[in-house]
Amino acid sequence: MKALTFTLRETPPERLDLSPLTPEKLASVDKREIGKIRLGMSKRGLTVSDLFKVSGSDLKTIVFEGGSERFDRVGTGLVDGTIRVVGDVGAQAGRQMRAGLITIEGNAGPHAGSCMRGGRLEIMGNAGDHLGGPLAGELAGMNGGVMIVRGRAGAFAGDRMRRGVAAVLKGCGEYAGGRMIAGTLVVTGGVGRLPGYLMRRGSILLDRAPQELSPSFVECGAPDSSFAAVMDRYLVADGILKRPLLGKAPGKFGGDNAVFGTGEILFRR
Amino acid sequence: MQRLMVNGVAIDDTFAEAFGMRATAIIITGPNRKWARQAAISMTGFATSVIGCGCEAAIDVELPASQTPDGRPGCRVMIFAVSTDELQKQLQNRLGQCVLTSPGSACFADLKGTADLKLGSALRYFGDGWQVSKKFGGRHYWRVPVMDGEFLCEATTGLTKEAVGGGNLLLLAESNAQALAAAEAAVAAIEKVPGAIMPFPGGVVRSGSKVGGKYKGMTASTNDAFAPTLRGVVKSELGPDINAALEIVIDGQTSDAVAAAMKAGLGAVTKLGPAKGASRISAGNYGGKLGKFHYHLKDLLP
Amino acid sequence: MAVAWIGDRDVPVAQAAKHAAGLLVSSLSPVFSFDTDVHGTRAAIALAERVGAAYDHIGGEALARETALFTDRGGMFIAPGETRRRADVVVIAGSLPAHHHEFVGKLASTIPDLGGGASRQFFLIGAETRAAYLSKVKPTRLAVTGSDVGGTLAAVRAQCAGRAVAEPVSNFERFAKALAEAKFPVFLFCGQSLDLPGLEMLQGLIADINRKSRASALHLPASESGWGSTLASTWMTGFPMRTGFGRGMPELDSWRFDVARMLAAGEADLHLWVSAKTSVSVAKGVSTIALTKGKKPVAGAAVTISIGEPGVDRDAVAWSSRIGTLAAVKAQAATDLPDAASVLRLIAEHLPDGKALPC
Amino acid sequence: MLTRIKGGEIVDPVNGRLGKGDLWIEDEAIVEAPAGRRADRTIDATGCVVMAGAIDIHSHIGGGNVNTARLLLPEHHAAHAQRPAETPLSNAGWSTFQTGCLYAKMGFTTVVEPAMSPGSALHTHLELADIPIIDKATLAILGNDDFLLSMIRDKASSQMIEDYVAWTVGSSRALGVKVINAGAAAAFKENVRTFSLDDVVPSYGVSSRKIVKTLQAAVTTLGIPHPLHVHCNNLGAPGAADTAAATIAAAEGVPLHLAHLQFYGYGTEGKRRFSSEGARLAELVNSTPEVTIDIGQVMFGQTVTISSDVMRQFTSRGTASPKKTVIFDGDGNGGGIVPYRYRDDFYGSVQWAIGLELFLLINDPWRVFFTTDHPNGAPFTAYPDLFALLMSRDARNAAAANLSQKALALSTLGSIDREYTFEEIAIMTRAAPAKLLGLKDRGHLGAGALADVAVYRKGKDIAQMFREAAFVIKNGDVVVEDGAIKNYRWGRALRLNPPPDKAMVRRLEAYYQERYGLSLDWFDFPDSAIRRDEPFGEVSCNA
Repeated sequence: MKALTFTLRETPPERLDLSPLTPEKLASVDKREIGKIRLGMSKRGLTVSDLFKVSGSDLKTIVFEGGSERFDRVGTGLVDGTIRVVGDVGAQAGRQMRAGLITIEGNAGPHAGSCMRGGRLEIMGNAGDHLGGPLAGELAGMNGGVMIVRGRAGAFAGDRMRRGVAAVLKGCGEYAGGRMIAGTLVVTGGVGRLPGYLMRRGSILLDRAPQELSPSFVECGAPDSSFAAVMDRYLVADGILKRPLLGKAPGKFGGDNAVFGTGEILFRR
Repeated sequence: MQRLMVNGVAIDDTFAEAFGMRATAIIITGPNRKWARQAAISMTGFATSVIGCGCEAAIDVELPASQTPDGRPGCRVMIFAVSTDELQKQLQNRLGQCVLTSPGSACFADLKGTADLKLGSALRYFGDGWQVSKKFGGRHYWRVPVMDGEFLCEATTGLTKEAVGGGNLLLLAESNAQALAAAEAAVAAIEKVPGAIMPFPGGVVRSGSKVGGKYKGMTASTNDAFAPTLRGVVKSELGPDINAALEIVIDGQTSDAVAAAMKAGLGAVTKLGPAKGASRISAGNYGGKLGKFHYHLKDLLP
Repeated sequence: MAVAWIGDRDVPVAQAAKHAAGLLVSSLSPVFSFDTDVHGTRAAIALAERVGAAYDHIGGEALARETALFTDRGGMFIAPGETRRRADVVVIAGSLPAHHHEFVGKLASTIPDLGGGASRQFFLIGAETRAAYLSKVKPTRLAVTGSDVGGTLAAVRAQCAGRAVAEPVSNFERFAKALAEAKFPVFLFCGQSLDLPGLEMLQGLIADINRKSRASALHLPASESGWGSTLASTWMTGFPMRTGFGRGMPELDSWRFDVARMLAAGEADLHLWVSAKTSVSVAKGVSTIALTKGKKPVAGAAVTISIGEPGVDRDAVAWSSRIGTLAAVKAQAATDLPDAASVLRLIAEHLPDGKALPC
Repeated sequence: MLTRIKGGEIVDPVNGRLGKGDLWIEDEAIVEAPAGRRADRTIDATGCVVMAGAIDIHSHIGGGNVNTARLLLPEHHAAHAQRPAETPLSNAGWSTFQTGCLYAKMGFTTVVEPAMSPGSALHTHLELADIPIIDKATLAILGNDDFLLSMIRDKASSQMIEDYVAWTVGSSRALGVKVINAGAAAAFKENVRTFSLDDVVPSYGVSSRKIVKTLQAAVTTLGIPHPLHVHCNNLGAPGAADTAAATIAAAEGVPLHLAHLQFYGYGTEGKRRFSSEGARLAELVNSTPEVTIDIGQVMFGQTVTISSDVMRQFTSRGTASPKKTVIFDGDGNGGGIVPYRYRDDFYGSVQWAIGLELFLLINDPWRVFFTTDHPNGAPFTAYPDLFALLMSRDARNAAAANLSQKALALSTLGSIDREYTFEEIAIMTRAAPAKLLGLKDRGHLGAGALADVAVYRKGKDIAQMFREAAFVIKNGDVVVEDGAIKNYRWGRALRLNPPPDKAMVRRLEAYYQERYGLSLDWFDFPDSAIRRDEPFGEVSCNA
């Protein structure tokens, strides 16, 4: 069976909510009805057939040929199968996904991987602010799974993260790992100001020493670390990084001492 | 009793009788081979027999740096006990007293089993609130701060109920020196078998036992039928040319591992031949009534 | 005097309203931004529902941060009256916009009369703070070398909890002593100079203090009209500002319905602007309906209707930081300029179903 | 317009009318069957029960703290299912607009917001004015405010205290007076963490009991129809039954209303030192005729607790679920918002059982009122299920079977057979609330009464019957038909309007100028600030 493919006709004139186009949501939709699903989020309310040419029928493999920064909520709540976007996406890609694989070949907007619980989200380009972060009112962000941004991420990467591994390969903005509850945020290429601000637990792993740290983080020595060795091997083996990240004896800042001081920023010395 | 002859070594037509056990395996690594081994040896010390030690344990194989999870030299250690609870207790105590304490050590699970035994999950409280839980790549670790950095320990390891304890070989020789040479040859061969350990000192036991004894409370007492100094006064298993007998006891992750180990031992001892080593090989059993696993020597010959 | 225009042409208000209604109906993605009183807000939100619009406060960034403190964390807050009567230690976290200086100045010239505090000490958190309006009370500055207000707040909180910091807070001993002796310390804050992490850090510090003694925070909003609109929006739709009705039901999304972003990204085709205080700059390719106080049409706007300023031209209901709640405000110099709510209702009457707004 | 509601089973205990018959309405009022006239409109009520519109005496539907709760929990509104728009803003989850629609669908036509801080009366009334269809009313909170505590401390005359209470009720447009954990909010500001009936507020030397008695006397003397509405001390604490018992005893022959008594029904027996004192409190209420109570029934699920009992809310912030709270030290009371999820575990089961014990063991339906203390025990949308529990022993037993049996063993609920009749339901939710609040124009179906009528289609499923009324009529308008809103209209806020004493106004003006640097005008507002036609309806005080 050929992948269920949505080929974008032209740049969408409004923001789209693509959350209905996941394997499990489409499983209960009659194939002839797919074209009638409303995606547009303004009054215009464009439908699938207004926007896409649909081909293929393998629900477990969904492909968007062509993307846009107006593609919001791609792969929301995915529990199985794969979704690939050949292009950019907007906000909340992979939000609350539980399993499966989402690949974004272009850039992603804010809140990519918001509250994801499992599976793998891979963004080949850049991601916006609040990578993995919760929406208004929610108390925990990324809660499991693996998220990889091969480009840059904006501010608040890993906001309120609770579990899982998020990796940003070309650096990110301020407050990386802010309000972290637990989990692991990997950043190569540098972080902006005040990483780990208000983090309760969790690990921020860096390929270099952070620049602007909150004074509530304190230096904590650099003994040999088996953890660093195991993590380095995992990151390479899982195809997240090409080279080991931390090395044999990474440096450590402990914090945020404004909270409990049980989080850490580890970095290659 | 009929005997087969292999390279001049008489093989009794008998069998080793063994029992089902609970077992687990972990990998202990250290900053170098010496300290990886030291932690493993300490952990498996005083673990010769469940009768007096609560468990039976030993290094299974040594692992080069390239084969361990953290890229440092390590040892695969196996530990056997008669119940899950006892196994957990022994694992926890030994890990806490011998591995946590050993410089630069780390500890990883190395068995996928039907149930989990706590490793780091039991020791984490040593961290007094500063311990760190990490989950990635499908595995869960605890990191406990210690004086030389952190003790990294996987949260749990697997338990197998398919393990077998009590595989054995009895090596009978004309002299003590020949018996010992045969035993060493057997141990060297069996050490190479994955999934099988020999819990006694150096892999060898000289105080083979029988069930019960004349004194109240003794669950086991000396195996008088194989004791050369009693040859004249008890119903002995020993012929006139035998002056020393040594036993190799084998615990295996599976029944196949026990058989493979015994086969390797038999091969090494028969290859050594009666002039340098054992002139006869037997095995211990209880008439087949107690243990579910029977390893007939004749089936395991090289 | 002309008060309504279609393009540059002055027309009767009803005609302008009818034209505006037509534009709203044909718009596929209308956005509203406003800076008005509670009744203007109510009418604007009711109209937004009818035409499927998204709405935001004008310059709503600081307001969004203050809102996020409430949606994401909550906290401990105190009324301004209680602050005046009880606060024996006043801590200003970050800087405060000028419209709060008078109130804080009053705090500086009075002492507590409830709770047993005998005097009032002032502290400033953040090295950048220059509080000329407090010069009389000689505030003590709490700062950390090389850190901004966010870093300083973190260090203050860590030190208060007895935990280590990389760089100590200046005058901390004095602050610790003041806190230990205080009956009721109050921290004044505003979303204009603190970002969300800073606002959360401050609330964390207050929560820590309240384990053993009392303290609270006085919210001095970046925009009083913005906070009033937030309250009205919340009771009307269940959500604060930056809510949209594009799909019929209200949806809150502080990123998606950031109206300035929507205009910049070309997501809106119509902009309804409501403010008697400031004038709109018309975005390219967006038809603009300007409800603003002026004698001339707004350049580039499709429709301009002149409205009275709440509390100046017209009686109004507005949030007041003086009392920490909504207040009825009498017009200072009443004029016959219509208020925003009346004009919005007039526009609604020209929508196809012709029904009156529920507000 | 003349309307005939035809062939329904009329339940009107006030007028002794029980049984099949017609009800006639002309314009806004109920009328005697007019001889020789034909109805302009006939509503077929065959197979239906016809009652007066229901009145909720204690439901937190609007005002500062309620709105703060909305603000704190946007993720809960977002979880509301998408619904097509029917009436303006009625699909906005937990909004003022939806509140009015949901109440109306259940046949409720008057609801009292019981905790209005007088200082934020304008905000409260603005919210209430945006609650469509139903009539509303508020109770003004007193008892933690410096002005009153100072007067009590300084032994001010009872006349002066009455003038102050009258001014507060009048300027805040309230229908009555509530006191919440009297003195505790003031004490909490001085770092006191627990507060009981005979504890004393620091700086004032005034006990909680003294505050309650002072306000009770003032309310009675002023002829405010609704007795002082008391939220007792120690809410939610194991052993609080003793506090409630002491407060009941403190009524001393003068009317007193105790709010959400369930939250005080906790004993200290059993391994967990948490048990039901429901039977004991019910007995006390039965033997104290001057006391009325409402329940504050707990139903299971997610809710948010909203209370001006700031000390109690501060104490319970550790149990918040989700873990976020707002604690507000206001002028006078302030309040606290603590989200909470009632689980069907041991504690939740005990609470559930206590509420039902109180409902079923208090004999006189004229003195026990139907509330969940919305949203504190459960949202008011749980009412239909609660009606089913009261009217059907089988429904109770079925529900109890899923709960903690250990918990239920510590209550008497299992041994109670009582089932409420329609007549008792009509008393508890219509006739008695109207009497309690002094609303002579409603709560019954006699000629001259306001045409607030609820028509329910009888069926086996009691909850369904009360969830979606067949018809609801408000002021003569059909507002609900088959559970759907048919007609949008604006109710009023019912208020008392005692004339302000001039000396008291001068005294207050001086007080606000001196202590707050503000004129008294800041704390008052003209009716026109509400921007509705006739936002208020006046209710008279007792002579």
